[in-house]
Amino acid sequence: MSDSNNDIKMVEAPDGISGAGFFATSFEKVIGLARKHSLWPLPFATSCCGIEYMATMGSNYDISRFGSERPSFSPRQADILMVMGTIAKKMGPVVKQVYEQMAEPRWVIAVGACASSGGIFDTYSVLQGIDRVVPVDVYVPGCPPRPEQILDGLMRVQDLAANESLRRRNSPEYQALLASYNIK
Amino acid sequence: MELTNENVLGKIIEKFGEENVWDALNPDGIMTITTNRETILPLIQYLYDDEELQIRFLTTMCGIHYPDQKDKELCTMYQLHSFRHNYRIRIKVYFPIADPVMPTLTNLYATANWMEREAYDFYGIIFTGHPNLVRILNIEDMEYHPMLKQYPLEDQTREDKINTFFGR
Amino acid sequence: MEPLTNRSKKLEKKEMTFAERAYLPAIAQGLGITLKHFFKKKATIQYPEQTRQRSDVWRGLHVLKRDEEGRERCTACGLCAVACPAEAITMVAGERKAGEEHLYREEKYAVTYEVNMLRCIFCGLCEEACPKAAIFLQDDKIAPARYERDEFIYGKDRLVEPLKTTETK
Amino acid sequence: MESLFFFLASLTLLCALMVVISKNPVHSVIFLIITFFTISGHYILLNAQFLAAVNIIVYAGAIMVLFLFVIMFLNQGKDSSAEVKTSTLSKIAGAVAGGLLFVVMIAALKDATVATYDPESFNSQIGMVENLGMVLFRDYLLPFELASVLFLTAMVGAVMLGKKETGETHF
Amino acid sequence: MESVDLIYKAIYILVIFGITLLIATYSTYFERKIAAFIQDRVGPNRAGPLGLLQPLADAGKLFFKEDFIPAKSNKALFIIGPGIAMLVATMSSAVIPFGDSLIIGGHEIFLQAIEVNIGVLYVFGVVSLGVYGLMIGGWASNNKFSLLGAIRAASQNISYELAMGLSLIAILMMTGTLSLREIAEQQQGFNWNIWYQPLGFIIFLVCAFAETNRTPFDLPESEAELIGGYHTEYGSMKLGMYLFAEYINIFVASAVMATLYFGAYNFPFMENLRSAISDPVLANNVVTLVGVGVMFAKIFLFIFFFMWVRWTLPRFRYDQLMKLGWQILIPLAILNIMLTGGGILLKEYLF
Amino acid sequence: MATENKTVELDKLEEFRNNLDLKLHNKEDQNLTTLNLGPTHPATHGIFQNILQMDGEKIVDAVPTIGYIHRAFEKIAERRPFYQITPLTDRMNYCSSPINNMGYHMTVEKLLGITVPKRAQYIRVIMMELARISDHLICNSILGVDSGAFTGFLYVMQEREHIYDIYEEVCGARLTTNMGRIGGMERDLSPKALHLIGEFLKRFPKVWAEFEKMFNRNRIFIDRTTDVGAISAERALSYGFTGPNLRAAGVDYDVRVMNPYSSYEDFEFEIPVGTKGDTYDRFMVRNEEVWQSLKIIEQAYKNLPEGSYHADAPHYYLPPKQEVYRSMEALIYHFKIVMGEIDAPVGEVYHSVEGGNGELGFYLLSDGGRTPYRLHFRRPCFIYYQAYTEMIKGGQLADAILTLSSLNVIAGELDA
Repeated sequence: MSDSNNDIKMVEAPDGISGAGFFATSFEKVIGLARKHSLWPLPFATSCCGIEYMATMGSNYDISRFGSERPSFSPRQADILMVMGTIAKKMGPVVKQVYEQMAEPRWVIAVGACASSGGIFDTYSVLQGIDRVVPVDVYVPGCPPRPEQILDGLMRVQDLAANESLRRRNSPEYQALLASYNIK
Repeated sequence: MELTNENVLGKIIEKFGEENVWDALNPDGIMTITTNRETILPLIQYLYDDEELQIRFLTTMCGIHYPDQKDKELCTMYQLHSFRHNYRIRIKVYFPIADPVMPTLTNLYATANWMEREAYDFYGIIFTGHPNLVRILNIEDMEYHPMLKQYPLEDQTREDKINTFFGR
Repeated sequence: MEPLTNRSKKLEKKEMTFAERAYLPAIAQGLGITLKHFFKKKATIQYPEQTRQRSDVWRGLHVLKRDEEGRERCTACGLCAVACPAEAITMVAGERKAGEEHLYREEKYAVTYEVNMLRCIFCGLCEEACPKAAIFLQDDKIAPARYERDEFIYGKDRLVEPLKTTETK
Repeated sequence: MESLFFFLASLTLLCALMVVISKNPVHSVIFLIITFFTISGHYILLNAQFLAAVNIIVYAGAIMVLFLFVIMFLNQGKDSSAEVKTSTLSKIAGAVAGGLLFVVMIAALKDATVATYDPESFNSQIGMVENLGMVLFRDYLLPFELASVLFLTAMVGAVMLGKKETGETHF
Repeated sequence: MESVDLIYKAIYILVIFGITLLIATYSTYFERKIAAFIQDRVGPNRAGPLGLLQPLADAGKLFFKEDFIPAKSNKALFIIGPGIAMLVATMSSAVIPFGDSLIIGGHEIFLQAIEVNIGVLYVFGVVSLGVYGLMIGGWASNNKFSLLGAIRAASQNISYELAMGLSLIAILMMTGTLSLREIAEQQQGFNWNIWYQPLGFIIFLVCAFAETNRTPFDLPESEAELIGGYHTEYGSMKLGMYLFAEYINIFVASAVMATLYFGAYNFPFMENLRSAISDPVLANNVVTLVGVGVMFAKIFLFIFFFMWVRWTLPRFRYDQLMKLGWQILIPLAILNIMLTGGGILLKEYLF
Repeated sequence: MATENKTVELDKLEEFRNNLDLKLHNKEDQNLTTLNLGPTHPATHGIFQNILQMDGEKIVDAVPTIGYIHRAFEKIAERRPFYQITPLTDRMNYCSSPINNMGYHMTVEKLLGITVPKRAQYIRVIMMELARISDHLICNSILGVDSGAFTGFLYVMQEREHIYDIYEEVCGARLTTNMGRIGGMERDLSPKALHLIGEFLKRFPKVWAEFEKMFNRNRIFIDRTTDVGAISAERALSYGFTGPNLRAAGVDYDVRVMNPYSSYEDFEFEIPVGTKGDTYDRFMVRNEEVWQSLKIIEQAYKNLPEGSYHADAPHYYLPPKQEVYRSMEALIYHFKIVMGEIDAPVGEVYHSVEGGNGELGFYLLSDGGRTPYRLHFRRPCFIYYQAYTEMIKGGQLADAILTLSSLNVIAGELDA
């Protein structure tokens, strides 16, 4: 759904009353399901957590079971930005740029203590959590998290994706969220 | 020749004189000598060239900050290694923070390039003759040299910690 | 350079034989290996339906232990907070009042005890520092992923071990 | 059939014109490719399927790829949107040259007659590979072989030119 | 041509088109499954039973992903690129004989969308156009990685087309025809061309890998070097079309290889089967249908081989790839032509 | 001082990046293109940027930028008691954290004058060699991934999981192990851990042989790596190379042999050396080192001495928990150690271990306080990564990527 119908203000019909509404909701559900099972990650691995992501990709955990084994190093093709590892202040703008380059719908997982909050690196050079530069949907604690936890995080995003309304990305709340991060 | 601290020190003093090399210590089995800015380059060059010593590997190099030592606030430490004799030596140079200038080693050791940039980045030590003395790890327009003791470690924007509690 | 030690072992490099130059044997061998794996038993553990065995000393989610009588062990000495390299633990100590002996084992107890799970690096130093065997990193639980930052401040409500049912009656 | 021919012919002319007109060299190449396609269409209309296929394989499939390749290579560092400045004089010169060419073509074609085909002697298989082969290797064997020698020479020349660069070649 | 035939043909074309798309879609699934199995994993298994809905989920997601056109790109060409790739890929399956003729109600229907007597050339020509999709897309993205990918794609395809064409010539010399149907018919029973042209087949196989940009020749999109190569800037369904085109190309390449070298729809003892059934119409239809099955089995085997190789081998470097193409494969192909020519002459001389 | 406002700072950063781009664009030659390899390029496993100037596919020049995950280890170390620095060392070379942990512990032990019992030393050797294996596993299999063969990587990753199982049994974590304590190990090897090590020794050789079969004699791979990113022994020494990268160039320098620590003198092993210092040599040296490490583990495992797993150093090594609950003296020591109140002696120490990537040195300067006065890490990655520019010049883009992965640059260690 591109931004073609951005300007048109639509009044949402109550779901399930009219046929179209019913159609729209079930359609939304189908697309949600599709998205849920096809979340292509952009592994933004900077340090230790990246190594655990390798383990998640590996045979023992196998992220492909969730349909997410195609790592898209190009942000255009990715659905989730998995920020794994310390993000130094020098790196902050890069994260933001990558996020900006991603196409909607996009989700962000902050994997590990460093990406979520800076972890033990409460220092002058480390960004204290990537939620200072991009909006984060799911936080995964751990330093580094076990692959199980990374998969947990992925499943949380799956839940988000499955239940997300198709219009959410055009909603004023979402625009406001992006604006608060200075993302056009 | 088996290298021992004594005969290496003897050779060095013979070459450079007592006035340029002093404070020979042995804190951990590695001889530590102190020298001055003028002697450091010739000294390292001599250690490299001398056929007996063959100290030809720069193991590491770093800056140290002593805020309380008047006119000797900054120090650079060079640690060299002779693979042939498996002999290590540590050389220190102290100088005032008001005049943080050191000669560069890059002409002798290629590896000194980044080490010196790191020392510059952390302590603001200026290595004259360095081909590209810019910050290496931090952002280029950072306004201070973070490893100097007076600057805080913590990120000043962090909000979720109560500093007073067990504050370090 | 002549060898520095007598232990060096020069890796000899064989020239490629004609067969090797023709690519095919190595390719066939590689294909053989991969095909062998095609029919091998799969190594995957299908999390979340199956979970992998963790060792008994695994450093997972924290828990504040109670003693045999169901009293909290923590005495709010603060060692864990000091030992924490990530500065993730915050606690406020309080005096035990009369009549609370069945709740707290020591005379001092932690009024609030918070672990910031996003900061925590699960290094286990707090567990090691605790002189009262109060805080433990469990091996059977791991910190789950969540949506909001606030949900990661684990207060006492989530840290303290629930009372065993046999003791509540 | 006739309408198809006119459609193809006009498309050919239009695309050929666009090749000359477009500012972006990549667009030119793409229009040229379309031109080749329409010409292949003409071949098919003439029942020369082999020629059509070869035209596509050789020209559209190989030569134009090379063209595009070279243009992309040359273009990469630079801003492609930069306008090419042409002086008035060169415009006039171009118009004159083009006009002359046009005149020559009219002069050449004005007496040409459109050949009609004779259903009696028409052979629908004339454009097929077998017939083409027969013609090439029987009637025109010498020219064919000479042409191949020419190609060989050209190839050797190209290799020599490529080798001239000192050091290893790459891209 | 009668109208009934036309209708049958139309239905057939639709069916083939559908099958092509279906196979391409499920190729993605099988690729993931095969990769997983080779790597001791289980692969996608959460979207539907055994993960069978995985390709649909991917398609659904790609369709509803934001359609992104980079600001600095050449908009028109950026859109045309994947279109060409897809169009060309689907076009090429038109001349493949998937089976012999079926006789339905007295009409004999050949299981081939269009019969042209230059079928081989048609396939060859169409395949040679496939590179435009990649080139135009890569160029229009205005991204250096894409451009490098496009350039690599172009030079690789041109180089390997030559060797491919030369290896084809040997088989054309043998069969004496350009029609795929005739080539297929000549390989009656177990009389497959592979027994006469093993070298040619290997050359053709290598070139097919190169033409479809599969490992070890996946330089145009090599992930480790060029991120995604020509499709770095593509997202949503336009990316989907590129991926799709790649899988269709694999399908077509497999089909062509099966037709040229592995006897197409022919299978051993087909005459025995034909004579075992008394009713000639029924016999013909049964043999044809079995033949179709055999053809698809061969195609699937080749597709599996493509994937198997992809998950086994490292890729070439650019100059090595060129070297392999120009200095090894082309001379080999020429040698093969000479050998074939010699063989044909010898055969004529002896018999 | 650090700026207070985060947005201002980030804006500044963006400006910085733009400036960087500008600088490069100015450098742009007519026929050269600049290509930005990193900081998020898939082949830069970790974060560092290389701006390449390319002539077609050939690399003419490269400008490396590092510091994208600079975390100020050395500064943190000045503010933390000795025992809290171990978690930092975990995160330096995260592919082989136990080596870092134990290297640091040995440094502090040297400063404090603690002798560690033989058993603890042998356990350390086992752990360090396991770590080396896992480090080399990642490096060599990633080299495979970057050359396009993904499968070998996943085969050996399964084996790495088994190494992680052993870690888990020994210390309770998989990657950032925080293994061992100043004065020995945290706990003795449990029977299960010993069993796992035995299993590993039995199973791993087969897996590794299979991996070698897939790559070592495969012409595609040999062609891709031979003469790629070669560096001569002299240049390598001048650039401060150590470890496998130096050994690939033909210098048999190994800290384990030159300055044995933790009882390495007890073990029989060889130092594999290459000849040309190219990518293939580095690959082969690492391959062979894995075999040597296996040999060492086997010896240590067979001859594991009885005894205590930690030194008898009540001032520095935490007393057993049971005693803390019971005895007052132990409790006092416990408090003092945890609070970091036990002052270290004044002095300076340099200790180095053979890390996954070379000589991993710790220069520790103590002024007698509760924290190190200065702790400098000699990070092999940082030291040799600067040679990368020289190594890739004149090669192709694909070569640059393979060279990078064969150098095994670990961003955490690079930037510290």
